[in-house]
Amino acid sequence: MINMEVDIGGLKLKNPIMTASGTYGFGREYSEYYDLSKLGAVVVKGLTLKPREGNKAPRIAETPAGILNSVGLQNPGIEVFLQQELPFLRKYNTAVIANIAGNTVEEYCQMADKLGTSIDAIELNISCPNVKEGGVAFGTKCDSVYGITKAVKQHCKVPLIVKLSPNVTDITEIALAAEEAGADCLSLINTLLGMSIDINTRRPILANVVGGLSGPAVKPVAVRMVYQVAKAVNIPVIGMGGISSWQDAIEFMLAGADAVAIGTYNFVNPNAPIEIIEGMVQYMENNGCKSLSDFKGKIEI
Amino acid sequence: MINMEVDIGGLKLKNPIMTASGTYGFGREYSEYYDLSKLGAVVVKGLTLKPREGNKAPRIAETPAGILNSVGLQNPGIEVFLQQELPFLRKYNTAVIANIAGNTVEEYCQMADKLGTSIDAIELNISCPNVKEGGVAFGTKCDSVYGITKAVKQHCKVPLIVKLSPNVTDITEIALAAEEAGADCLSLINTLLGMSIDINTRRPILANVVGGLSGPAVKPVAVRMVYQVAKAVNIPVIGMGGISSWQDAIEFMLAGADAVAIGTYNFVNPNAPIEIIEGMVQYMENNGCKSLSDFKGKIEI
Amino acid sequence: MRLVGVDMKNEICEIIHNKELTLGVFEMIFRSENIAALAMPGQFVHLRVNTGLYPLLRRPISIHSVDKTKGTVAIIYHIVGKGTEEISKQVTGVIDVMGPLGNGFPKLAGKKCAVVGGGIGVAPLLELSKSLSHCDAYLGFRNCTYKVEAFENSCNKVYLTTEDGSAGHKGYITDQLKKNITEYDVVYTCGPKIMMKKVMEICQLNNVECYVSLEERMACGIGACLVCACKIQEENGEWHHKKVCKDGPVFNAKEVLFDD
Amino acid sequence: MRLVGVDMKNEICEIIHNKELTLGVFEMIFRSENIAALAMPGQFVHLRVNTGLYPLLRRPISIHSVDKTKGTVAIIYHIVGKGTEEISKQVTGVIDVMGPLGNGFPKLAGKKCAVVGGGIGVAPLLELSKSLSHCDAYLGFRNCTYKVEAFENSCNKVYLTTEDGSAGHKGYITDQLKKNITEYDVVYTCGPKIMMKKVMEICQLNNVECYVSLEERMACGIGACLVCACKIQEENGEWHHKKVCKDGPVFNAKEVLFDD
Ligand SMILES: Cc1cc2nc3c(=O)[nH]c(=O)nc-3n(C[C@H](O)[C@H](O)[C@H](O)COP(=O)(O)OP(=O)(O)OC[C@H]3O[C@@H](n4cnc5c(N)ncnc54)[C@H](O)[C@@H]3O)c2cc1C
Ligand SMILES: Cc1cc2nc3c(=O)[nH]c(=O)nc-3n(C[C@H](O)[C@H](O)[C@H](O)COP(=O)(O)OP(=O)(O)OC[C@H]3O[C@@H](n4cnc5c(N)ncnc54)[C@H](O)[C@@H]3O)c2cc1C
Ligand SMILES: Cc1cc2nc3c(=O)[nH]c(=O)nc-3n(C[C@H](O)[C@H](O)[C@H](O)COP(=O)(O)O)c2cc1C
Ligand SMILES: Cc1cc2nc3c(=O)[nH]c(=O)nc-3n(C[C@H](O)[C@H](O)[C@H](O)COP(=O)(O)O)c2cc1C
Ligand code: FES
Ligand code: FES
Repeated sequence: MINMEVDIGGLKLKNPIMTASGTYGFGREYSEYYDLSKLGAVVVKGLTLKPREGNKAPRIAETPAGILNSVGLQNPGIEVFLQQELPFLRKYNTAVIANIAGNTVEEYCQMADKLGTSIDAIELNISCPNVKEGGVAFGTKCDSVYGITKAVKQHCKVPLIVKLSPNVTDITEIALAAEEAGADCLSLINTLLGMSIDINTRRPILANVVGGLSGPAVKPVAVRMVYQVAKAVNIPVIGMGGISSWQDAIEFMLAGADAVAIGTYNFVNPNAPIEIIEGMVQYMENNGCKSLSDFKGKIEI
Repeated sequence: MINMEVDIGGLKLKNPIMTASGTYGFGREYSEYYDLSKLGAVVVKGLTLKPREGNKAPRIAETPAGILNSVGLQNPGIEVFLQQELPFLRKYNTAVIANIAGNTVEEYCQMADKLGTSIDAIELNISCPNVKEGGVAFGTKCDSVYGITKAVKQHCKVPLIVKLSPNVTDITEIALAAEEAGADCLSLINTLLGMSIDINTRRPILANVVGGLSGPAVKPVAVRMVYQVAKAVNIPVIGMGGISSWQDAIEFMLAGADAVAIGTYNFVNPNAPIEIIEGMVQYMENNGCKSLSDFKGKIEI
Repeated sequence: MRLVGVDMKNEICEIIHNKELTLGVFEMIFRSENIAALAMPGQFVHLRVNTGLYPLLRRPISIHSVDKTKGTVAIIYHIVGKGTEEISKQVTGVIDVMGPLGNGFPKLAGKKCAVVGGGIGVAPLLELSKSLSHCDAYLGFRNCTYKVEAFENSCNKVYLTTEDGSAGHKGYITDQLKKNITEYDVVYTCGPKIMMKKVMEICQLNNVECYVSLEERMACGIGACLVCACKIQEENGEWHHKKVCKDGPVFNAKEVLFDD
Repeated sequence: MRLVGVDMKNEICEIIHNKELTLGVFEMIFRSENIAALAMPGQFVHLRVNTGLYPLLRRPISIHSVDKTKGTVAIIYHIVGKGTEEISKQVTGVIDVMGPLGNGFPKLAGKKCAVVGGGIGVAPLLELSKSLSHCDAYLGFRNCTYKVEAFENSCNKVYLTTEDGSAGHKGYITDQLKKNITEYDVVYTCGPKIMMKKVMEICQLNNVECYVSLEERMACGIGACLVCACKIQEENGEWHHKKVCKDGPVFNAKEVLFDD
């Protein structure tokens, strides 16, 4: 029997496949494609204290093997999430993780309070490149990462996942700061800051000028960072960035990820998470793996 | 008449198309494909004081729309370059730029001394991710960038180009440090640190474990950084990272680059630099541009 | 526990034909009983371009017409870039299709209607015009025209304009609409933004109900990623970003706020 | 001023045929008068995979045989991943080819020679065997065999082994070579690293000259990028990294240092 269970900092998932924040709304749309109960976890769209309209369109540009987005945290606010979206997700037998973003440390703490134990874990988004205040600024300096993690941890009644920005000189330094401040788990990578220009109009394609790069193009950067971080810390790591197949998922887990999230590729193949779960089961069977620990972090150097 | 001349910090090029260091050897190989005199400049493989054998093979991995390399500065050393390679390049009517890398600030200065005025410019490689000592470490902190630039500048008898690493939190900070220390020009981006794992062997594909990501995949990151840096500094900027067509070259120049370099794409299309020059001439004709300044930096926000 | 029907999927559909109608404009017919059975005029399909990772994203294309008995779907598309160019090269084999997606045009019983299409914007209007009891068509093209005959079969009257005068009246289709606007209760429009703005203006001035089909760059196509934002005004005057893919692509003109 | 002849280019070559020889092994013939005229046994071509950006790099494939009068070139390749799979799908049209590249096998006049090929490694040896006055062939396969007849036509004697015994002797080709090694002055080999190591060992023990064709992952294929490093020992015992693409792919076995 194959056991795909994994513990990500106190939260047990039935399997290590999650969906990445912002690529999966609140699950409703993909629930029409497959049973969400098959997923290890759903990470919902980044939430803010108040509703946000996000940035102007166009919010998306295509780049070689990737996309740039500048949604800018459009969301209905945490209250609406709790009242109108969470109950829907709760009908499924899957973990629900709230991704939260604030303008100030206090806002993050308030959101943690409001979420209480109604969700299964909180993912701290301190790395969104698409908002002016807060966002990425929080995530790129060790002391601010330490500060915000420590503060939110005190308000957080469920496992706290800190999501790391790849737009930093030394990702391990940031990871260690988050761990030291009490993070139960780390997730990475958020998007790389990028830009694309339409040479005919001579304007940036994104109305917001810059945006976050995701998709297969970023995978080698993500795998490297997951490898570095998993070696450096003693808490679980959720890997993401360009995963499009079960082979990619295995690659991240060999690099040291305990679980993985599928983001951009949902747009290409709405069934991607399910096909990746199935492929991973097959891989485990073919390789005589009984549990994830039989290959997790088992890269041979 | 179209004038494609450009001045990159005191060095005048007949056109803004150069070849990126490490992708073009010392020009011999591509000289069999076209007349090197057509190029604005040739930037030679990274040189070190002593000959270097570089890293073990495999030194290359393919990733979505990109490649990872870990050549590790294999080169015959600066003496052999001056004696055996430079004379060959000097037969062509194109600027020759020496890319240099050292283990210590002193080594960089010694190399600048040895090069003297025999080359047209020096490109300071303080951002190579493939060597243990020096390399990327020099390039990721403002004070060390400032220090090394300042020191080498005193030994440098030709324009000094500082090549920036993209593996940093804030590229403008580094760019400003280089400018303040006396750099005549900046070039960016070098490769992004990445990694790729063979899930069958469970080993990294590169013998060196990690390598530098280049090619179309990195273009949006490169365009963003060129845009940020060109806005921040008052010295010329050479843009590179994923250029595969004249459209890409124009995109970098709209973002603010004064000149551009072609790297990885030489491997795919050995005539890429020539086709890009031709495409750019055509673009300028079609758009009534008389000189590069008619579109350089002319992105409309 | 599963409370929502899991019935949507992306289908791998056989391509029946894929041919150039006129310079750069193609018609593709593919087999999908599911889409043919469910599609409403104004909905779209989301097509995967089969060349791998670039372009990565699917391409949204309106459903032009369906043949429920044969179980086939027709689309018309214009080659404007990499994605549509690649799609035009797939003359045989299969194509990966999500759909039908979005909300179609509301059909208002017993009203006098006009459909106003500009260029490729005529595509979603044909099936609509067939389903309306009283409908005129206003078709505006730059130079090449296509599908005019099909509208002639399904509409009372067809007004045709080309910018160069090579067919129909020379000029803009909105000038034709303006002349006759008082004859209609409802106008449905799809085409370039500038044309739709004009149509909306004409309808507003004459108190004619108007529905527009918006376009925006998309990723998921189903409402999950929020990249396809458009500004929609509520009754109370406030605006919100809505999703072209899921809340639209068809909106009541009086709600739509165009930037610039 | 231009001192070096600018005569190399990548050519867009017409594909004449591209067919499966046996499970997963294909033969492609394309037209290139230039390559057919210049190619030496052991050289390779560098093929662009025409699906865009992934895989991005060209693929090095040995020249199997050329027909100088027809101006055509044949290659044999094994599908091992994305690149070779895509190449196998291009049954008509054109392919972008650089070549001939690298240094071929040195032909030593009047010597008694053997070519030793393992699997797809037989590809570059056929043309070589044709050009040698006295040559035996040792061909080792896992199970499927191919091109054996062609070697029978060009060689004195052909030794054949398969690992499963389905054709020729059961076992490894190196065991056959070992028995007869003293008959030869020169051995040329291409195949899996483990086989070539064994061949090198046998030759060394018996003081037989040996040339090996190395494989390494490549980017430029012409000597500019330095990714295709192999360890080559100099006369003085020092080793240096040389380029498989430009300094090789054929090296004298006594210079080659294999890691691990
Ligand atoms: C609901 C809807 C229905 C549509 N119906 C049709 C139709 O029936 N026939 C038709 O020819 N076209 C239709 N379009 C437009 C069509 O989707 C684009 O022309 C197409 O995506 C362009 O892709 P490309 O790769 O060829 O162009 P590129 O310019 O290479 O595309 C670059 C990016 O821009 C996006 N994009 C470019 N133009 C548009 C556009 N006008 N609208 C939305 N995204 C765009 C692409 O999806 C892609 O992400 C429709 C668009 C929408 C949103
Ligand atoms: C000089 C030379 C001559 C060759 N001649 C032939 C031949 O005649 N027939 C034949 O079938 N194969 C030959 N090969 C091997 C062939 O190049 C690889 O099998 C092919 O590149 C694999 O590409 P892929 O995309 O199918 O595999 P993938 O595994 O997807 O390739 C991934 C990467 O690894 C590289 N790679 C994988 N295997 C090899 C290998 N064995 N050698 C070098 N690079 C590799 C690829 O080029 C690519 O960069 C030769 C290699 C060299 C260096
Ligand atoms: C359209 C879009 C919206 C996103 N929104 C969020 C968000 O709200 N919060 C967040 O933490 N990450 C967000 N992300 C980042 C993803 O969760 C993920 O970290 C990133 O896309 C890398 O994974 P991928 O390459 O699989 O997409 C978003 C990504 C995309 C493409
Ligand atoms: C094989 C290879 C070797 C390289 N060697 C060097 C080097 O020696 N010195 C250097 O400054 N940059 C080196 N680079 C980086 C390139 O000069 C360039 O900055 C980078 O590849 C981005 O451009 P591209 O995407 O067009 O390749 C190397 C890149 C590649 C692919
Ligand atoms: S395209 Fe994803 S929400 Fe509309
Ligand atoms: S492949 Fe570039 S040097 Fe050999």
